[in-house]
Amino acid sequence: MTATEGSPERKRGKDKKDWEPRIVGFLCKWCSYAGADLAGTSRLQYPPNIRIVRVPCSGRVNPLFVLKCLVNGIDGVLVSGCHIGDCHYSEGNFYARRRFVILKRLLEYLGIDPRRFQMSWISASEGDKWARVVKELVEEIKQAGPNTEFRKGI
Amino acid sequence: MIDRIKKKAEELLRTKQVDLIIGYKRAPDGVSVAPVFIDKAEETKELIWDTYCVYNLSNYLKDFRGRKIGIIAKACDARSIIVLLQENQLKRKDIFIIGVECSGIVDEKKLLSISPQTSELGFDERCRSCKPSKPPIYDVLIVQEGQRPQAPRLEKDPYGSVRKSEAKSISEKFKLWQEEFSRCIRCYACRQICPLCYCPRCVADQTQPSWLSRAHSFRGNFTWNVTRAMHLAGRCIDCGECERACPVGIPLRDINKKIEKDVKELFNYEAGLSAEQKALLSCFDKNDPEDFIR
Amino acid sequence: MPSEKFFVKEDLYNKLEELSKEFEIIGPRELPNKGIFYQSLKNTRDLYLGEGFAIEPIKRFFLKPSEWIFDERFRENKNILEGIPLPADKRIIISVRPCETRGLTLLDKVFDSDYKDNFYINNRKRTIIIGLACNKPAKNCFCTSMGGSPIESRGMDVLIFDMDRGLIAEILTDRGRELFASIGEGLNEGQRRLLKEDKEKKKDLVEKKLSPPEGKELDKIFESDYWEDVSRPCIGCGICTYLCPTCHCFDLVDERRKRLRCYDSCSFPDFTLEASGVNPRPTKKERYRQRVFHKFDYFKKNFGENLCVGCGRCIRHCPVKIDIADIVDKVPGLKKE
Amino acid sequence: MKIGVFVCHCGTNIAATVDVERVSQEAAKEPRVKFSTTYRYMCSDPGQNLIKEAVKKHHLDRIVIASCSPSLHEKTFRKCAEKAGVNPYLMEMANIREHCSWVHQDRVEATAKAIELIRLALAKVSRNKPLEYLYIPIEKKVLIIGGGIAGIQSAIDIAFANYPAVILEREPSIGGRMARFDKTFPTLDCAACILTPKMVTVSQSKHVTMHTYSEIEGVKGHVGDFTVTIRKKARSVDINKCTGCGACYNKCPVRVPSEFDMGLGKRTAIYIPFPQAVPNVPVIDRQNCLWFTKQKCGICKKICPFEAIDYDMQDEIIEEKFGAIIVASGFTQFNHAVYGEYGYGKYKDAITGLHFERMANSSGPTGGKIIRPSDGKEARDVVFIQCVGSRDEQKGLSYCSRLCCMYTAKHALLLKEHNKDAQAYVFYIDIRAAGKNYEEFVKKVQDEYGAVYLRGRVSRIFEKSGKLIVRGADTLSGAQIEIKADLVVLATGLVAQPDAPGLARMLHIPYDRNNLFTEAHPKLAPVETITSGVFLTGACQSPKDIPDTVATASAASVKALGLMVQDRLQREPLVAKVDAKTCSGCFACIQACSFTAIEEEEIEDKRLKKKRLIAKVLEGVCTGCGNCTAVCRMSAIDLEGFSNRQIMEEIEAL
Repeated sequence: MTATEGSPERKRGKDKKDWEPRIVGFLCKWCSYAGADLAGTSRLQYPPNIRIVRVPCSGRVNPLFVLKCLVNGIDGVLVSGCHIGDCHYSEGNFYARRRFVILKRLLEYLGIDPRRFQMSWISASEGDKWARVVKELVEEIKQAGPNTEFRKGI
Repeated sequence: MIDRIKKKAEELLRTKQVDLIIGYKRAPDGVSVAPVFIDKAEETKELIWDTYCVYNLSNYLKDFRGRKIGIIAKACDARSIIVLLQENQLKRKDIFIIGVECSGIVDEKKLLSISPQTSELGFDERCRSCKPSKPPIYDVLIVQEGQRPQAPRLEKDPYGSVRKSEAKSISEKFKLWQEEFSRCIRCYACRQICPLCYCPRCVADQTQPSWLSRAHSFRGNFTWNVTRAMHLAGRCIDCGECERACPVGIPLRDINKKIEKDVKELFNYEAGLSAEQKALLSCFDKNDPEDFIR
Repeated sequence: MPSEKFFVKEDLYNKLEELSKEFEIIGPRELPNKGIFYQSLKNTRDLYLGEGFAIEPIKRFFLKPSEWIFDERFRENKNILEGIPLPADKRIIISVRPCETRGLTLLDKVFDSDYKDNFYINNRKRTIIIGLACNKPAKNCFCTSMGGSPIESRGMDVLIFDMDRGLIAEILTDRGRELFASIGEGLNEGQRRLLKEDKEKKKDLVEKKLSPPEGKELDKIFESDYWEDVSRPCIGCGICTYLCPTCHCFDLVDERRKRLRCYDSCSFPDFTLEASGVNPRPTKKERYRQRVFHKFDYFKKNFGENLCVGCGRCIRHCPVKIDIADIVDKVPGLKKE
Repeated sequence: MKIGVFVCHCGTNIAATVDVERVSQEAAKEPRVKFSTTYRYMCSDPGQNLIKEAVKKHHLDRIVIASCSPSLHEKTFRKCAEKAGVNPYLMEMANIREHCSWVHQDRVEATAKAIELIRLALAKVSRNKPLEYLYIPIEKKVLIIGGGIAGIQSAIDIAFANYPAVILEREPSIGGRMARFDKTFPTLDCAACILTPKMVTVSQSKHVTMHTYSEIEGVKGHVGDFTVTIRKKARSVDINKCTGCGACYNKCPVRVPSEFDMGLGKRTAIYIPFPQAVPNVPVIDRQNCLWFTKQKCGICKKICPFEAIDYDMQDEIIEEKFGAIIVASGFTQFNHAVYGEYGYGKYKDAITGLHFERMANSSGPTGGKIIRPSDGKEARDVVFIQCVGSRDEQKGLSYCSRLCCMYTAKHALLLKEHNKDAQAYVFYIDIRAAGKNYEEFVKKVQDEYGAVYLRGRVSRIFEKSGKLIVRGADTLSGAQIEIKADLVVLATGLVAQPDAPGLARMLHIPYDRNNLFTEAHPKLAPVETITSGVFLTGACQSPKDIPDTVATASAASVKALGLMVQDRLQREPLVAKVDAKTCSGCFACIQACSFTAIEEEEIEDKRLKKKRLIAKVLEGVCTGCGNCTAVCRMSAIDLEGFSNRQIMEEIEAL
């Protein structure tokens, strides 16, 4: 189990063999976070690779958050919000959608595997979709392999 | 042309329509050009205009907020003035734009042979995808007289090189940019030369939180370059100053162009054409693409 | 004391190839359309031996653009600071311009005098520097006005002269002698004469001149509007300082529970921003003046030399053509020869 | 900084999969953690007491609770923190139940993940700032949008509590759909008999103001302080002078189909929609009035003894302030033109339920006779078709309109009451009669009134020798059925008003794909919306019968009154904040704010020694969505509670 020393490198598999992807999800608290809650209430099982950062709205997610995760060596980043039209704040996900299509394309242009940054719309009633998305994401990131390039050098 | 520019500048200062003229003068090396700031009518003699006038002088407008400024602007420079107006960084009444008809400027780096492998001298790459020779905004327009100098040959597809790069494999792209960014020395010249990087405190300099690593590593350099590009999304007007300023030759325009292309294709949005249009990322369309979303 | 050796380029490449087993070989390499950059050379034939100047000086290998200086760990409810181990691998930097090593000798005064900077000193110790005399100084070079020259050898272990028919290496230190023991041969009379002539010729190659202010001349115009005028075009980037072989200001930042030392520049507004929000150098005027004064006044008062080697990089690469030599030359009220 | 970590077993919900003791031990080794423990039910009273005592004993200044989802107990633990003397916003939760113990089975993995989730919460809480609640004043007046039974009931309830209510109704009279009904199921009260007294109560209440023939133009502001722009359409009759004598419409020469009577009857150009209209003041239909179309006539003006007629009257725009808004904008009927097979529009004798209501009404256009619109003869065999539009995802609506079963049964009964010889046939899919005495009512209609119920869909209707031939299947007997009907009545479903999305956008309330307004929580906040101070009642939210509508109206009134009785309003301080030094005044945030919660502010920039414009957040209006923070390139605007530092710290801790 975990060592507790402060280094951020802790718990990362030394070998590729026992490497497990680390994924971060930025979830809006109204829909996607509640959807993940529902997955729990429904006892749907999914791999433990994802860590959730709770945000009020997908519109809150600054592209720099995503970037920070990636350069910190996080293997995959997911931004998830309400379906279009369901936004608690009526329009937040529209803004998120626009800003992240640009980021996604830019990252791909710069050679970042597109699987590493993804978006989804998951409603509060889609616990099953949440579990499925996490499963798929973990599979895809496993195929993409560990995100090690940014760990080289300082 | 230069006589009329001088005359106009002289008149503006003499009649106190402006407090200061921002223009071009010859640099001490006798070949290249340097920015000049003139507040006395008689000093307008110093002004020059030729194909070495590479600078986007609108970058200096932020230094003189609240004063009446006359500025010499090429088409690309004028577009950045439009974005500055759009973003409330300028008051239209405070600036007098001496628009100049431009038929391309030189590629200063090649010309001054900083890179010894000098290829044929010529126009800056950016001028080959710039159609308008007249600024989209001006108070007075100084046009070329007599025979027009030869303009650069326009690219058929302004995004041709972007398309070519897009077609590369992920690992090729990664390797390419890893090499490019590895040279970045984080001097922030790309930011400082950019007329649209006017933030009082750039996120790169903020420490609470520390948005990006200060380390001169791929990690830090990648973050900086992506941040810079993202913050110019829908705003960059491709004056190319960042790439010109970059001492280590990172093809920054290529990144800017990539976003420009996406923004145009996805949202039919072009920066710097109207001061009234909303900021790209501060608005949306119900039908924005979402095929990338699960 | 110094001895000379003659060899051809091919010999040098082969020698470097052999040395690369023991040393990391660093040298300038030309990247098409980008410029010349010092790199760790996998293939020694990539070594650039031409007339051009590398964009970044070798400063970066001694005072690194950024390096961890200690690590903070948390164990059993306690914060523990751990030093970062110093690298021990040996390096050769070759084809270094005289101005760059001159720069190192100035940096030595800062980092290896009263104050001992272990990181810098360790880097100095583990590095052998092989210089290359300038055949064609650039337009902006003014090293001769700053106490250097195209054949200046201070700070080097070996200085190579590129003659038409081959290379002549002037061996300056024991480390250099050891390194070049098995390459080339001693000079004959003709070669010796040629070298002497070449040295004479090269001394006069630099055209740009600057007479730096003497004594307290600069102090008198500290408050002058001149600084405001000359700093107006400055955009506040870090090119001049980062590319300068002598600028050595750094910042300390904490990242990921480690402390990082990285370049900083007096041209950045944040450089002197105090925690209280006060900034004693609020505008470009104060910041640019600081640059000039540090180089031509304060450093001279402290260490007896100008903090400038006249390499011309800051002029060459300034995006808005600010020419420090021109500015210093035209300081109002200076007596001119 | 002294952080306390409290790990909840949640009985076995967490403890069965996560080794809570180990989690607590590991948490204790984290930086800044001074105390860590576990308990069976942290949310219980003893659990909360444990937290309070630990805070006191170990001088804790920040708290991390590792338990269930914050959606469930964030409020509980914030209050607990507050009682323990810790600022409620210095508490963070790690969701180790829904996001961990319930979704993983491997004990080792789940325990490891729980530790990391706590580490994340620790990272965040270390960057939390103590926040103080916001308080905003309240305008003591309620706006009710819609003057149907929902709006009327709300107004009565609010007036009863002595608070002013304003009804906004776009028709010339209040009353809404209910005023058109004949009788109401299952009690068969006459709709007018029970509605009219309520309308009169409203009109006579000193606390209720009515803006009839008026539309809403815009809403600004926020709970406690809404500014609403209202367009009072030109009625052409001075409401203060008119006494409702009726002289004008009795003499008006124009006859046009009456909207109120579904076109079955006629009205004049100056008219009141129905005799019991409130206010009892006519309106001129300018589209059809001869004065307005041909500049002729003018009889009404000449004849009016009170000089109340004003042809030059203009629309009037007024602005009023409200502390709360009740949305009671109602519904409209499903447009069943998509069902070509039912022949509506093609055959005059295929009508909707609402037509039937008007016919059945003794004061209606037919005087209470159920006739065939084609020839005016009394209808004998009447076929009722249910679920027209409802429960048909392909052509109509995905949902059940809920009341069609009941009103069709009522129609079948009324048919028999109006004509002893009549026979009702009802085609249905299922009979949904869930309600007090509903099932009994349907049974009665079948047993005592002889209505024939046929389970199946109608495949085709066509005309043959003056009758409508209805073909369908009775799926219970498996027989093909063909009925020669005099009249076909379609039980059309209920749908949102066509302009509902526009209203929703004005009010910043969400609406679903059927354009029905969305409540804050379908179970626990059914009349609230996510925009505080805006409440829902009636069929604008989902199809509702009269009892449900009245119930939600009273519920919404109570919610509104709950605001009215407070001196000031407490709000969560999770709002955006601007750092003046960093703001460039580009106002990307203002453009991106859906709530107009940011405005420009002039400040004196000490550094530049100049005045300049920067952004300023209106705390009362800000909903805390944080969109502004992500469009701000210089990160000058930040969101309390989800600040950049908090989120970046979480990222760094991963």
